[in-house]
Amino acid sequence: MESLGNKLSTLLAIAWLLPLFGFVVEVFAMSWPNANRKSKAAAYFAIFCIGFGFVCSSIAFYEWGEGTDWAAFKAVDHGHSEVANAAEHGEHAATGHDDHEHKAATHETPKRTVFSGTFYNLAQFGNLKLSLDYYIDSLTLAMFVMVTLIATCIHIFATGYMAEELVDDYVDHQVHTHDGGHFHRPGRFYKFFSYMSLFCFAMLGLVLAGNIFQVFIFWELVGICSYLLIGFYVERHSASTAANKAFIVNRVGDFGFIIGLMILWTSFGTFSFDDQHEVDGNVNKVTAGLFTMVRGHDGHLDRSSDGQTVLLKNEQDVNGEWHVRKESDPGRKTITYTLLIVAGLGVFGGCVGKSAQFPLQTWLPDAMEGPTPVSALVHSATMVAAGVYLAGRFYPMFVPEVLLTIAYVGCITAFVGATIAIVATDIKKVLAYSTISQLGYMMLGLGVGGWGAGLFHLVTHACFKSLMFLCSGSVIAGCHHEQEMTKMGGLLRKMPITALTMLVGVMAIAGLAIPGTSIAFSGYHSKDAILATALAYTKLNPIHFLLFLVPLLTAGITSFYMFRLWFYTFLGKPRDQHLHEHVHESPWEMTGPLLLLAVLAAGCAIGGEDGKLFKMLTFSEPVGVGQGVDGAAAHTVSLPGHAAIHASHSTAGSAALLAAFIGMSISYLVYGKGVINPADIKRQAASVHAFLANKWGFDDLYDVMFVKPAHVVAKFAAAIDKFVFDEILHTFVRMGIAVSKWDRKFDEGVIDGIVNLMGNSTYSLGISLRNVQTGKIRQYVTFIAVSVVTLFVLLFALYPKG
Amino acid sequence: MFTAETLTSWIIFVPTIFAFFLVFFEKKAVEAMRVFALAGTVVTFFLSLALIGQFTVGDGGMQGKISVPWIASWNINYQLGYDGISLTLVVLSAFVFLVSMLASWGIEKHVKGYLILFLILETGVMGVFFALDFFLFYVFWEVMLLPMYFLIGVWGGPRREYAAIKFFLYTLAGGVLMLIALLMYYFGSATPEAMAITGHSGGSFDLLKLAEMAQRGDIFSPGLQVAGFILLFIGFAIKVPTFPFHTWLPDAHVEAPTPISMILAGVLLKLGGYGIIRIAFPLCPYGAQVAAYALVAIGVISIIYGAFAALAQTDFKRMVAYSSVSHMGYVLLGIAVWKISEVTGVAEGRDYWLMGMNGAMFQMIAHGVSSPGMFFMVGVIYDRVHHRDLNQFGGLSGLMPNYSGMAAVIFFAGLGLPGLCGFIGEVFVVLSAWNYSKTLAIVSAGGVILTAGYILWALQRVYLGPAYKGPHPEAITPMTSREQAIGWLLIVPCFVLGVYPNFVFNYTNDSLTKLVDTLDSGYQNTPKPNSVQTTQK
Amino acid sequence: MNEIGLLVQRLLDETTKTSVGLFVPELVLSGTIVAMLLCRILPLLWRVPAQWIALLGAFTAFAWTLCQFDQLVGGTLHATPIFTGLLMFDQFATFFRMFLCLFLILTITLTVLSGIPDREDAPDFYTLLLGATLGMMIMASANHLLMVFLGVEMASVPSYAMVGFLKGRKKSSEAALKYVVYGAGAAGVMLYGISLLAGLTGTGSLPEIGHRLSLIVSQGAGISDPIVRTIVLASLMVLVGLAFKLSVFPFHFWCPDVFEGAAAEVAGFLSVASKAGAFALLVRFGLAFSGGSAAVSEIAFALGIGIGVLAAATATFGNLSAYGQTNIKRMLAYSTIAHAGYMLMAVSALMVMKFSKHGGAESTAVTLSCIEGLIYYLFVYLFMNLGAFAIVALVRNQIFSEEIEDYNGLATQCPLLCFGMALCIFSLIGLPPMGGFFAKLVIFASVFKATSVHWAMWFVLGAGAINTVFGLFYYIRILKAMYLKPRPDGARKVSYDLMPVGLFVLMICLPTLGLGVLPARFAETFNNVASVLLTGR
Amino acid sequence: MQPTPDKFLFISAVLFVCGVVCMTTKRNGIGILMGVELVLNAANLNFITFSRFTPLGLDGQVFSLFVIVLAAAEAAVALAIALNFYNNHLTIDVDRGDELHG
Repeated sequence: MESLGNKLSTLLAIAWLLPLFGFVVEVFAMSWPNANRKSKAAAYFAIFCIGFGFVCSSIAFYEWGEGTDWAAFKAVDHGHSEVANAAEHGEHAATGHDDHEHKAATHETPKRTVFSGTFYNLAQFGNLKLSLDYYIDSLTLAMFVMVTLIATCIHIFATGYMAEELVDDYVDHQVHTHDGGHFHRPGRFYKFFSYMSLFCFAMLGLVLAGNIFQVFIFWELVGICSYLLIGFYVERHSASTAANKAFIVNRVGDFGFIIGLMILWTSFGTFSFDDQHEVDGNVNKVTAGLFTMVRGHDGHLDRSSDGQTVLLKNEQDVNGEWHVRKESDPGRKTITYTLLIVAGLGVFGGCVGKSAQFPLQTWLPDAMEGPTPVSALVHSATMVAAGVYLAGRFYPMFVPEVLLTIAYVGCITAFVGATIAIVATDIKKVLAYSTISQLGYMMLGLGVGGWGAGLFHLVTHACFKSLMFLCSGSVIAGCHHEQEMTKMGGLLRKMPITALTMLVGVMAIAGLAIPGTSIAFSGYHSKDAILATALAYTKLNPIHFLLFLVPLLTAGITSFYMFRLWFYTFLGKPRDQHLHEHVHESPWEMTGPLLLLAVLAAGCAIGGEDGKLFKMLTFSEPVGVGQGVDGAAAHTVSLPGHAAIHASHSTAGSAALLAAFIGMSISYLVYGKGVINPADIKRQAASVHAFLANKWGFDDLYDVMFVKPAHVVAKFAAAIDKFVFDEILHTFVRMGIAVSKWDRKFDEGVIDGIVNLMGNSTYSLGISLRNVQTGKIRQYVTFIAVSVVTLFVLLFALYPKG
Repeated sequence: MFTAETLTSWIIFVPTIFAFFLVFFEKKAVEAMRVFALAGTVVTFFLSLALIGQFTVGDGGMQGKISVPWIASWNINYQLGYDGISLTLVVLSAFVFLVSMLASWGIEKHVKGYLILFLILETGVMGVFFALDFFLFYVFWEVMLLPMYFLIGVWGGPRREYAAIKFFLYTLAGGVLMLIALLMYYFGSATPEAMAITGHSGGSFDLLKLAEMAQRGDIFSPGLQVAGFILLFIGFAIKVPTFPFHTWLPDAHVEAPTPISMILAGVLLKLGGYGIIRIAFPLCPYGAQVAAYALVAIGVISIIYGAFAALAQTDFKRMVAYSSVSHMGYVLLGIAVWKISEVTGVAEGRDYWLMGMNGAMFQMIAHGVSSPGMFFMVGVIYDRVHHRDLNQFGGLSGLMPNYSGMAAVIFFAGLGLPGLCGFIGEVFVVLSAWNYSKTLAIVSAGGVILTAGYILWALQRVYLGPAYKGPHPEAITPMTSREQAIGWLLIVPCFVLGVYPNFVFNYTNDSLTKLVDTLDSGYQNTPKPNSVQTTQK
Repeated sequence: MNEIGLLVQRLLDETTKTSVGLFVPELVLSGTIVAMLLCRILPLLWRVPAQWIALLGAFTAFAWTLCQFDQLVGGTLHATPIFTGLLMFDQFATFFRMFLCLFLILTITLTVLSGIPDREDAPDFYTLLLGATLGMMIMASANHLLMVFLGVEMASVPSYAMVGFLKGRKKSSEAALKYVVYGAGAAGVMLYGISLLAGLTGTGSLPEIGHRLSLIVSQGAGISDPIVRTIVLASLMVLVGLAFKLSVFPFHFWCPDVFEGAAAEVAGFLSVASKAGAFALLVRFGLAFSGGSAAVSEIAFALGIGIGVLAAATATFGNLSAYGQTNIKRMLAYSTIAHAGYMLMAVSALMVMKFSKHGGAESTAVTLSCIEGLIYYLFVYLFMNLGAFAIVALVRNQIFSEEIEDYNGLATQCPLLCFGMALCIFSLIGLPPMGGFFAKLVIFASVFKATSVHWAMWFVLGAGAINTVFGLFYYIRILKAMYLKPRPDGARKVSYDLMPVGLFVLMICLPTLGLGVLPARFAETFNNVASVLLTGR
Repeated sequence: MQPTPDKFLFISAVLFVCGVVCMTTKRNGIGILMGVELVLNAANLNFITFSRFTPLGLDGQVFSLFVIVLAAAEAAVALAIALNFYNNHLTIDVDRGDELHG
């Protein structure tokens, strides 16, 4: 039992580090002078790494279940069990890799379900400690299994998709050299898989992270992997630009993240989620983690009488309960409520960047420049969901005001993304906007208090969106890298497996279900959970009614554009006959993963909120979420508890289903049946279309608002150096010339030697001093007499008096 | 023979000994001379490693102290010693010199003179790091100036004269200010109270004793401390360099030959930071505390200003040079986040300050690895195509894949990517800043966006894209094995430091903890001018 | 009659038993002069080269002074006035005599190597050279106003002739004429001042002036008293004569013209030797005011401040005027003006500290360090300035030019000469570890100490510091020309014999380094000299 | 009439000023040297005066003797230099010596 934590951490660490190992091996193999570019060894090795990671994760999951007697699935009242869990956070300790663990004196039962500990210390300054930790709960495990599984599928898919790189001379048809030909380069199969491995490592590290700083570390690493993978076709200017954009926009979000980190670090003195255990001699020292300090055991926020200050619980009594220290205690810690909001918003800022939320969503569509498996893995299933994951992980630190912001940001994102997806014609762009929109959903779910709902949607979305991306990849590969849907059509017969699996994905994201039964696609369950929470939320806070209506509308739109995509691509007549003739179904290594993912997309959420997945996730729900928050007392928004959400289920579910069916029907009428010509609509609403096709003008706006000014400021800064600091002296030289009227030619060599302001002014002075040296001996002699008299007079004028 | 006490002197003078023997080499024996000089740097490097072996971790004080009277009438001693702060920088310097020596194979002009000056420069640098006597420190400080002038001026680029003189002038001006401060402290320590500490009459140049006096607080008046700090700070800030004393740097960097740029960036800039930590702060705690806000602001301005300036450059090397200004801004920021309680004068959030100090130290080390790397990478391509116009590159990743990969890693280290060395320093410093000033902390955090901007943009223009656009495309050949070796030598520490920062903190933390506590008590012990007034009333 | 007889007897005793014995070095030089003139007359001795005779004489004189100095330090000999108090035989004087003899040897060696006087003129030239040295030695030991004038004239008159020694040159004759006219004018003014001073005090003996003055001034005579005014005026006029020799602003006008016109060897001799003598004299004259009443001290104090201001002006003027020069001798002339300024600062600090109202044990220590600094500076200056002029002379023999631009790229052809020049220039700039730095440090330190007495000394110190930077600009131009510029095509080849010439250059230039690295022994000796002069111990 | 020192001193001062003015205004080299002689003799007059009226005594007269000797020596050298100048410039107008300046 005591070693369970170690066992889990070891297993997950293996799963986490294997891809890194893979990366290193592949990089060296790639740099080897005689590397065989036609070998698929790299792919197999990468698959082995991540596949083995999946095995480890699964074993870990199983061990965890066994170790906790499968409590997650048995639990009925989440809120209640959570209290018990939280109490046990304190007991587990594993410092470093040693197997040393500490028996808690009191609680032997119920069994522990959350395990945290430290891999190793990065640095320690006085009482401040920064380390690489792990934090393992059901969410971590679920994410691990999900990420490794999907990544394995995508790796396998990619061996087929990237096979064209298995050549010594790859012709990139999208890049033209200046002599008009196509660009030739060696294939980069190795490179692709090494980057993918690196990404898996970073992503798993992010999930495993036991403190927010560590999250930030891997946050950046996934960012750079994303950069590398988006810019995989480095020759394409659009690709490298998109990669830069992705990274820099993410950095804007990270700017907020860092501010959040600074506040947390300064106010709390720790980054750790969980309490930290330290063995100092025989004394077992426990320091409170972030969550404990803010929420304590019951999820309650302690605020000072005027409500301006949040009191932090960092004193542990003999029972292991955490309390606020007394006012006289020098160790008492507080943080102003405003600062806590700012910290929350800052961290959320990071999530906005990473998860492509409004207003930083613009990078994600551009990121589709990367190879399709990348889009599937990085830009739909895992990395972009990391923002949501973090928001979920960091949930206890968010006060209702922050949650409200999250909800609105998610709401706007969901709507904006969906609307743009309507007019997009590039198959991957549609999916990209759909991803943005769905991520908005998740954020919304978290924001309105549906912790489980948001993360539920994260997992289901990962399954069906990666499926759809892979399908689109299959289509693209089949169509010889044609991505415009306007040139496709009627592919159903040519690529049946792709088409059908895609249909599963489309139905899943649209959230279809058979009314009245429990048979439903995964998307239905998760979306229903979000909408139910939103409904419950608007019931409590009627002023925020948009938070329910907009997502509902968006659900309809989602259904519409997803079916549009499917109809456009797979039904109807081929629009480009030449293309159509060359289309072929993809090989087994591509279709295999499709089938597997299709099963997951359809069924991963079986049972909905009573299903195993949801239970598993909500098992880790932060303390107090289940009860909801009554905001009236604190003059803030209220959050619905489980009971309230449950009450809204049937209403929200039916509404969502209705919206989905409406969307699907319209789509069928317009694109499937062709009752209405979409071109007509486009003409009718030309301005709206232009607006949407222009992505709401965000790119142009940012260009004007930030990019151009930044360059102007940069030029300005450079110009200051060139024209102020250095040029001051040249001005002085010119002045010196004018003043001294020295008509002698200035010696170039001399001017060179005199480089700064002082130099130049003194120089001109020196030059004019030469005037004094006239060379006339009579004047010199006169100077003797004059000087004596002058000195005499001066000496007396300044003679020290007294 | 090699005890901790003598090792310091060996490390200082081994390069000079090698330089001396170089004089007797045949002028034609270029290769032999290079190998011999390389051997000199290698020996120095291993000696510095041996010094690590002698170091007692956990002792924050000076170790391996040696003191031999030099000019007795002035109480000047040949006094050396090292603690964690100097040790790490010495190892870094020895390493950078070694790598730069390897990178010096391309120097064809007057090889003998170059190598001799190069080794003398190393002596000067090591001397500065070990010197515990202010006078000795100053001597070594200026000794570095002479070889550097020639190294830039003789072996530099087209505008080398201008750059060399600018460098000389700035540094000398800083040196003169330092000299005045040196005299102020020498005579300031000639009081009877100070005699209890020095144990002799007359002033003292002993840095440790001067720091002890400053800690006592009643020997150096607040006025002296403020004036002294300003003089010392400007002297060191020129070397760091911080805004607005930085304009010598882009010129010097751009015109210097590649190995010298590497040394400039990797070692010489660190001397400024080291001077602030070793001298400016300990000798004038009061002055430092009074000026803290200005220092932090200057640090932040340097970060932002350097990043903006880098963004606008079209010369590859100049861009890297400005990135140094930006990166070194973090150093100043980290050192200066000394917040005090207005009431008691006690440091508030001392641990955050300690963290800032450590972060600054780490940033120096990290920058000492990454920045030479960047300059080296610029040098590699410059050696081939003989231009540095960012807009005339492109497509190098296809033409020189290994080189591009290495360059990418080094530049990412500069960008502050986790897992690489640049990250730890920057983030630690920034995290420590909030405790001092919220506004400035936020501004400094903004640096991350700009840094990403200029580095990625440069990478895109140089390495990415379909084809090389500039002149001499035929000259683009893969890296030679020597260049690859240098590349690896620089990349490996980037990773090691990035993953295991305790490599540095193990050594610096104790010393910095001691320093922070010393400064803290020094400030508290110094009678404040306004409090004096109130007691008089 | 008997009384007179006794008096004569005592006089003879004193002269023969004491004075002549201590005056041997001067007598040796006189004898050498006679010997050289005899060589001219006697056809038999025509074959004997004059330079060897001169060298022999100089060596003998040097050895003798060295022995005297050693005995003085060792306590076998004691300081005593000689020739009825006309001259002073003490450590201070003996040191300067030794210094001058050493310098004489080096100058003669230089002229032998560069061959400036041809065989025909050699005896004349060395006669003048030895004569001038004799005058300077008398200046150094002068203890009476008569000797002051005599020494100055004896040093000057041969110098006039030496400047005009290049007979066929227009510039040379012009320079000589200017020198003689200016010198004669200055000497006239000085003599007039001496006459007034001697008349008013009723004595010519320097040590008595202070007492006599206080007798006149102490009777409540204030500033408006005509006698006080006359005394100040007279002192000023005496100082004018010295200022002329020191080329202090505004009495420096002769200096650049004369140096440019004269041969480099002569210029080198004038720049060092006559300055050394004049400074010795200035110190003696300044100390003549001591022992008087407070009012006299006040006058001396004011003079000290005045000298300080003049020193600052001189240093600034010299450095700034050097900027635009193209002739290296002329530039070095301005450089000597600037250095006179630095050294004058030491005298100023000496006067200020010596005659301040708040004197004490500490101020004595400072006055010691003033004189120590002055002597040290002169000692270093001997080597660095002679080195620079010697190299100018040696290079002139090869390229027949003294224009800086003709030095372009010289380093490639004669590395040793350029290395020597670089050492001298670094020392002249005052960079550690060169001797020039330590000398400057000692002087600045004493000026710094004097700032506590009068605020004007801050100004002097500031001027000193900033001039160190100013000086860099033009010195570096020489280095730049030699090292950084390419040797133009078709420029004259430079070749020289390594053995005598190279050795000589190293012999002059390496001490500039040695004096910076190991100053302790010298500093102690000089301190000892100073303490005997000031305290009699 | 009892001679008083101030009259002598006055005459000497006049001589001195004349000498200085002569030095500064004469273009002829020989003329300048004559000015120098005036200055030196003004000083001599002072010495003699002080020797007569103050405790300086005989010292003053010795002073003047030395000065006369030195003046002669100086004049000899100066004349030689003037001659040299004439040889090179074919004039002894000191204003023609204008090669060295700046």
